[in-house]
Amino acid sequence: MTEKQLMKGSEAIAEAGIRNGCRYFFGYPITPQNEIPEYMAKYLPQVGGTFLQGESEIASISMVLGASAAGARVMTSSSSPGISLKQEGISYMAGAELPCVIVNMMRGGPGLGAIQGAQPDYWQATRGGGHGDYRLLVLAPATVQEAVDLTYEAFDLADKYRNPVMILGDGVLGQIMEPVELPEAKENKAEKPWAVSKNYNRDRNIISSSYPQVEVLEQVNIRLHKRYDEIKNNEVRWDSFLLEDAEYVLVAYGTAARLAKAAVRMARKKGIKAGLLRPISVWPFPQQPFTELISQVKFFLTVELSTGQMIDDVRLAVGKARQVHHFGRLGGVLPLPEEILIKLEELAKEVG
Amino acid sequence: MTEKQLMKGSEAIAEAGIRNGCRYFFGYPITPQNEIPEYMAKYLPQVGGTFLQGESEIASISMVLGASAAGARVMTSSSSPGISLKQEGISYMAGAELPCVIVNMMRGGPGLGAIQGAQPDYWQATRGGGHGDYRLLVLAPATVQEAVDLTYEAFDLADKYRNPVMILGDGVLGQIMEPVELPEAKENKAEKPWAVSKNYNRDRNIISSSYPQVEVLEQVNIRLHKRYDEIKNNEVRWDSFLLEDAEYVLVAYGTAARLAKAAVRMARKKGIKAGLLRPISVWPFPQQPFTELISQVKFFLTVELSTGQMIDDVRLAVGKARQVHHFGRLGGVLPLPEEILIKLEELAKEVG
Amino acid sequence: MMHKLLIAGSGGQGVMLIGKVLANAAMKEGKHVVYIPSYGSEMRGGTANCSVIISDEEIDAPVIDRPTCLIAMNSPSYDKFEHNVAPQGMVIINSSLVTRDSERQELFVAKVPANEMAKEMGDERIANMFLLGTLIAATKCVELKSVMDSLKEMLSVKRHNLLPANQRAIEEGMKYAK
Amino acid sequence: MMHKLLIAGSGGQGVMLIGKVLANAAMKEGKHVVYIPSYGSEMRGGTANCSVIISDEEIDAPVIDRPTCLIAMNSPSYDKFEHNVAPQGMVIINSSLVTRDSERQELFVAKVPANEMAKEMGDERIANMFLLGTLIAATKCVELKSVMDSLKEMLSVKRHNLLPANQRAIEEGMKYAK
Amino acid sequence: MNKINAFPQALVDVPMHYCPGCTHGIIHRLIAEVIDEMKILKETIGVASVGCSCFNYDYFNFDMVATAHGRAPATATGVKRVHPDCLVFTYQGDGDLASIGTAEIVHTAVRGEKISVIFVNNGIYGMTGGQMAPTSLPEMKATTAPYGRKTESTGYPIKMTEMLALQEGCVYAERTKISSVASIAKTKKAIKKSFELQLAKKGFSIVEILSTCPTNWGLEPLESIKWMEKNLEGYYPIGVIKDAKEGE
Amino acid sequence: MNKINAFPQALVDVPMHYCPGCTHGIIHRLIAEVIDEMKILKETIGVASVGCSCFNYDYFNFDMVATAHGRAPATATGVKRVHPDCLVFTYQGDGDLASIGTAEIVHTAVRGEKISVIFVNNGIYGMTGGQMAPTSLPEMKATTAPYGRKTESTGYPIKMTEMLALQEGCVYAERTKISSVASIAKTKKAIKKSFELQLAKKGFSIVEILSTCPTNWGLEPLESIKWMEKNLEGYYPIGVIKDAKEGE
Amino acid sequence: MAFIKIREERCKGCSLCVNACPKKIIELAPYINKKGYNPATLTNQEACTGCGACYAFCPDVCIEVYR
Amino acid sequence: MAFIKIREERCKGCSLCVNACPKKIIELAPYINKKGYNPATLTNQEACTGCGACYAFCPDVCIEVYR
Ligand SMILES: Cc1ncc(C[n+]2csc(CCOP(=O)(O)OP(=O)(O)O)c2C)c(N)n1
Ligand SMILES: Cc1ncc(C[n+]2csc(CCOP(=O)(O)OP(=O)(O)O)c2C)c(N)n1
Ligand code: SF4
Ligand code: SF4
Ligand code: SF4
Ligand code: SF4
Ligand code: SF4
Ligand code: SF4
Ligand SMILES: [Mg+2]
Ligand SMILES: [Mg+2]
Repeated sequence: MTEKQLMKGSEAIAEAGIRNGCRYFFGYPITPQNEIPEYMAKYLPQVGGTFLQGESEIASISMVLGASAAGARVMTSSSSPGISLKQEGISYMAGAELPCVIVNMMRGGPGLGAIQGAQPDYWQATRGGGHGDYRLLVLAPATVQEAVDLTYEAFDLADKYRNPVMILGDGVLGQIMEPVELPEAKENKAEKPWAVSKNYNRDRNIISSSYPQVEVLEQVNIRLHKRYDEIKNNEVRWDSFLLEDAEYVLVAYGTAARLAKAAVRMARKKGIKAGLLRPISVWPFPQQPFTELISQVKFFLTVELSTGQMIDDVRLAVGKARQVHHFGRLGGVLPLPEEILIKLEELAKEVG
Repeated sequence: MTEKQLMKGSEAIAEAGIRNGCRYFFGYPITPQNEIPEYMAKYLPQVGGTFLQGESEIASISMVLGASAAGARVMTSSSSPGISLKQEGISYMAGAELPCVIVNMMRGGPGLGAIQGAQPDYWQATRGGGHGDYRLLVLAPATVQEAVDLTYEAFDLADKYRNPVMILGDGVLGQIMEPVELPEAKENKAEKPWAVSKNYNRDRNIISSSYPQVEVLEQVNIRLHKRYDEIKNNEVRWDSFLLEDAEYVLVAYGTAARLAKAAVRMARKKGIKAGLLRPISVWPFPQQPFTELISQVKFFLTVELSTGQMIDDVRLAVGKARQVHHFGRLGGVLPLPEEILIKLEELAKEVG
Repeated sequence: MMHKLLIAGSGGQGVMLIGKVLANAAMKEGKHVVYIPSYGSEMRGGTANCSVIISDEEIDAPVIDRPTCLIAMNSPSYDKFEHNVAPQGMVIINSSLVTRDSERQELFVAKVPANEMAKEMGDERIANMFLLGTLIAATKCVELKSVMDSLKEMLSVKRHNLLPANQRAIEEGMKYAK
Repeated sequence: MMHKLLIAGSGGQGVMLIGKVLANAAMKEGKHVVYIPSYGSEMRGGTANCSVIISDEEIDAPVIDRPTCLIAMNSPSYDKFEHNVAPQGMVIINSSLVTRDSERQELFVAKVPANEMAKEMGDERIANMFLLGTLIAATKCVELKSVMDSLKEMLSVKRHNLLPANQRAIEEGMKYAK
Repeated sequence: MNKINAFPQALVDVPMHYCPGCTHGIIHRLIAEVIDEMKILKETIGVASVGCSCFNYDYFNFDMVATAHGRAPATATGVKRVHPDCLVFTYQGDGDLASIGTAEIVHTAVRGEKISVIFVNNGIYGMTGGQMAPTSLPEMKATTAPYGRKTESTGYPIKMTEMLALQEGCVYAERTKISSVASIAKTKKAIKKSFELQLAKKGFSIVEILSTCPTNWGLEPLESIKWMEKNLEGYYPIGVIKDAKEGE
Repeated sequence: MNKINAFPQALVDVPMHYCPGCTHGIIHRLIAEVIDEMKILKETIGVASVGCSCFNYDYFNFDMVATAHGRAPATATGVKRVHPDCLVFTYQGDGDLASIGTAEIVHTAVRGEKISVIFVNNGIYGMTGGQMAPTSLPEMKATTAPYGRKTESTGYPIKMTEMLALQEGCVYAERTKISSVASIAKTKKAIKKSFELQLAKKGFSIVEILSTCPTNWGLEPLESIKWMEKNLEGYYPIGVIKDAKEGE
Repeated sequence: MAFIKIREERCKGCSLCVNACPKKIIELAPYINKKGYNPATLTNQEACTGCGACYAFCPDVCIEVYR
Repeated sequence: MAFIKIREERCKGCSLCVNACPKKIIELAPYINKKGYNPATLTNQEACTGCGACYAFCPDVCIEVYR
């Protein structure tokens, strides 16, 4: 066991990237995630890497596209408005089958909104904010330690599936400090025979998302969707808390899940059989645990820092077999565990 | 009854806008919707309006934001990649409660993809491709006549709800010509006391989506979502074809619905009791007709020019009471009605 | 009856005009009609085509799989589309540019030396009108009068002097429909 | 036991440092800990605050509603946060800058003339250390030794010469915890 | 005994959120004074950008539109095309105008859009906490240039106003600074000239104002002004860069 | 009897999709010839942009990356930073480079990114069917300027290469044309010079090539070349705009 | 005879007026205002010329000049 | 003695070579190639100087020059 370190979520994410061979970072400042580029600016040069502040989010994602096409492990990060700007580029990378890691530290919206942590971009992340029916692998850490572990892994996953992977956090995760154990530092040795480079011993490589012949494009779409199915089979992750005998299941990811977990503990103290199902991969969404729970559960309650987006996925998993309720605070306001408990108690009273 | 005219979908949309008082258009060329800006460039000056080609999609949506804030009826249009670029601006307009009409003539993706008509941006349109938990009112015409009628109405709806309205078409709708009856030309007389202008007789107006105090932003979010609920109550539109006794219900919107309708006719000729439910407003999605149908129906089959996005909405409406199947062709390939019929027959055989 | 017409040729041959004139004529007759252009990178290759569906009933699918009638204005488009034509369908060939015979016995084939006839009439650009004439006579999808009305509408007023020549070309073309 | 600490003051007063030193110390003791800074436009107004949660058990919610202990380094932050403190909670006041009395009778209040004491020790910038001392003595959330180890880690080596003064300040501050 | 400097009518009497000694506040006041003097309070529409000044709609006492980062010139274009008789100006920082908003400002100048641009150049991203701007000086430290700006990999500071002045649509471009009573007066004159040219429908104009960011430069307000004159001004010389051709 | 002009190794022997007589094809061949002559086929990475040339990765016989409209310079930056020893160039049209991609090209030049930019200026959007470009000439008709480009509302044609040459990071900028055997040879020389400067690690360089679009100009290929010389060149004079300081 | 009034509640104690005054008659007060800043004060009304330099320099529009 | 070969299947009949040839010995053929274009042909091999102007101008790289 390595020693623990107290780290800010954003910095821990940056360090995890570096430790798994990320050597290129292109990004543009935006609160609440500036510590990621700032950390990269400081530490990438020390490992022979390159930090470059793009002139915009669009330039940054386009640089990421170039570096990824060139075979590098590369990362970018931003927060809500900046992630919106990257949507075209993300779609291009998905279409060109290029790996990269994208961090969204969500904040209150829409528009300029506010800079405090919130979760209003779930759909954008999981449903493709960009055009063209692609998917991202989206991982939603709840603690700084998990942010480290998932970011570290994200680089391997991106390379494995040749697809962008998104780390979906929020301003809270980005700003808090917690003790973390850092994983071993590795050099990236991934072979990328498809990448552009000097090409003395192979045929030329072309990286493109352009397929003017619709029949060809259809085949590309089918290939991509087969890969997405593979991801669905292999990469579903979730965490559970006191689900064994739970009659009321709270569903929440990221920061909201921490608040919900506290509420579950409080409920248990009061003798209410609550539990928490926490999706870690929000795409692919963990469907199966819901199916298993339905018979024992009276209702589901999603806790989101939005008006309800993940609730769609829960409903898709549960169908109409059980009610799925929603509780959320908006715009950067964090609900207190007490508030969540009150909502839970109210709902529990209704079902009797 | 006015006389019919043969019009291209894109041009008909432009003309419908002009006839309902649209006097400003800002856009950037992209196939397959160039006829919209081109039509506007030609005809707006003739009614004292302004056409301006922005230097990009981002500049264009930002100009739209300005003109809308200034009280004008204003429109922009693009196709998939260009719509991705507008996402930040769209989120800003939703946040600043600004009306406008945005046309997306979808094409094959992801990335540069291909320019033929497809429907891979349903989620982007209905779930907010941009950040921040807003909604667009999204109307999906299937014929040129409907494109005219919905675009005409879209301007009134945008003003009524102070929210952007999207016309979700595809390359096929944009390029085909059909006879249309054009609605009466009106000047826009909508009062916009909130707009910026000379302000001799009122307090200053501020148009912004920035709410640094999270408590205030939460209230804004709540206000917006009340409005979205109002839209859900008032603006759900759908069309049905042979549903009365249908045992197999195809669900499709836009161009796909036309193909599905042909398949339904063919099925009926063979004695298969098929019907079509065609969402016209895809947000808000028509939930209620599904509830009413469930008991009579053996299964639902969505036909989409994507790997399946609207199918989520159908499943959300239907729950697990009935199977919801998907059929789609991708990347700009159009399925033939015959293919749809074959799929339907296969599925029907399975349920016996 | 549903007419599914495919008109194909190269960029400058007036393919799109035939389609639009037909569609407009059909509309004038109160028929249901959809005009479907091809677009995009295809256009640049030098081939162009468009489809028109004319029907007494509502037209659902704006797509043609197997045209009931093909006009092939040049060889590449004939090669490309001949095999798509519906069984027992019709092919109207610009025999000035297409020399080979049909590979499908069951098709109704009309060979119209459109370019030569047009040249004779002094304006090679109206070759397309001969083929249009053959098509309306062979399919009866629309009347000559509606075509002429349609054409008149679609040509700018200063080109109305060309109408008589066009009409003559169409009428000549009609004769080729056996 | 869960310590929910809120440290508030103005930008330059070393508020964040107190929080980080505490959090780091707690980690060294194997405790669970979360450090939560405030950020954004608030910072610009001249007030700054951060929270630290220290617990023997896993910490779920990274948010403090009612701090069990507040350090108020100046008047505006005292005014802003006094009412949030948990019932029977603790308030440690920098009495060099905060003069008014507490409006809540049941709170445990320690008044530490931190700026004056710091000035006396020759470096006004270590006023925060006195208050930190009072806090650890009053709450026992972490040991002095861990705090010193933590501080040593967080100061760059070339500033280690300041450690003795810091230690003295902390120890002085501890005396104010009744 | 008269009050000779009244609180400008074109400012709302609320406290501003800027850091102590930040020259944004002075520039706000100058704009307000010019609007007062020109008596166009009811005919002015400002466009706020994203940067420390993004809440300036709370301070300016006239109609305001706030838009996305970098896009103010495009939004101002939309506003101006609808209200050609209003005075429309943008207020933009160097991150906003010279980085993310490069395309928008260039093309607005190219079009000769009849707006005024107040460009506040402090060589850094103030609002987000001191990141490098394209206007940051060589070797200047910033949170994203912790070892100082390296010209080999990030190039030299960009001269936006010079670039914009190249465009025929740009009728007037001047660079001023906030460092003395005289330079403050000069800045005010430049703003006024730009507004007058706009109302005379001459075209696009820009006033670049060398400003400070005491907080992120890590300097006291007064030192900041000195640093600005010594360093920023050295690279960005003040003066008229393009003058109006005739009249005015 | 020798074949003196072989089909360049750096081109793939497949038909190109360009319209008859479109000068894009000539420019492709020149790039290929230079790469052949410099013997860097295996060390070259091209970045395709979006415009009529967006499928040029099918024609160039070396590694290629295709990116989003306007973003080629940023993508090339990403590629070059990973492979600093490769020759990296972008191939961009005027819509791509001078309109949507303005910010990217400007900042790539500012950074002095060691890439070469081949900028094909035909004063129009070819691929999308003849819309107005920022480089379209006053009164020139385009599908989005059906009454001709009006300078009052859309300004004057933008001079990108001049703007880029202003940046210190830009070491060489030249405008050439495709209109005669001599001008074709000159263009080739300019491309070669740009490539050589890049490999010598001097910095950013751009070769703007006045080109044609017979299809959307509605002219025969030969007439197009004449029109280009008479009109486009009148506004965009050819010649070296910024020369490399030393060496080369 | 001239003087200035300083609206202390707006003042952020930045000292720009202190430096600007040619007569050096502005100082920061020893006490702090509601926002926590030491506000500027006029130390010698007699010497004020009403030149307005302090007003011109004040980023927070705290100063009114009377002449 | 020089001559050129024209790869007709690549030719789009744009005439640029026709115009470029100082000897005016290239013409478009009366027939069309597979793509539907009238390809360029050399009319008078004798006169060819192998100057390469035609090659230089051909956008479709159809021409091989022998000398
Ligand atoms: C799309 C987007 N990207 C990034 C940001 C974050 N952001 C806010 S202000 C700013 C830069 C501010 O710098 P500048 O324009 O120089 O203004 P200053 O604060 O220095 O006055 C940035 C990057 C944002 N709000 N939106
Ligand atoms: C984001 C985006 N916007 C618009 C387009 C459509 N588009 C394709 S090429 C092009 C312009 C091409 O013009 P230019 O760059 O001058 O190249 P040319 O075709 O003239 O060689 C446009 C606008 C696109 N593909 N992507
Ligand atoms: S951060 Fe800098 S620019 Fe922003 S208000 Fe503070 S001093 Fe001014
Ligand atoms: S459209 Fe114009 S630029 Fe494009 S290939 Fe054709 S002639 Fe060339
Ligand atoms: S008006 Fe002039 S003399 Fe009077 S206090 Fe202000 S600066 Fe000093
Ligand atoms: S300049 Fe204004 S804010 Fe600064 S100290 Fe003087 S009065 Fe106060
Ligand atoms: S090589 Fe010269 S002379 Fe020979 S055909 Fe070509 S252009 Fe004419
Ligand atoms: S230049 Fe080339 S393509 Fe054009 S006619 Fe001559 S050989 Fe054919
Ligand atoms: Mg700045
Ligand atoms: Mg072009």
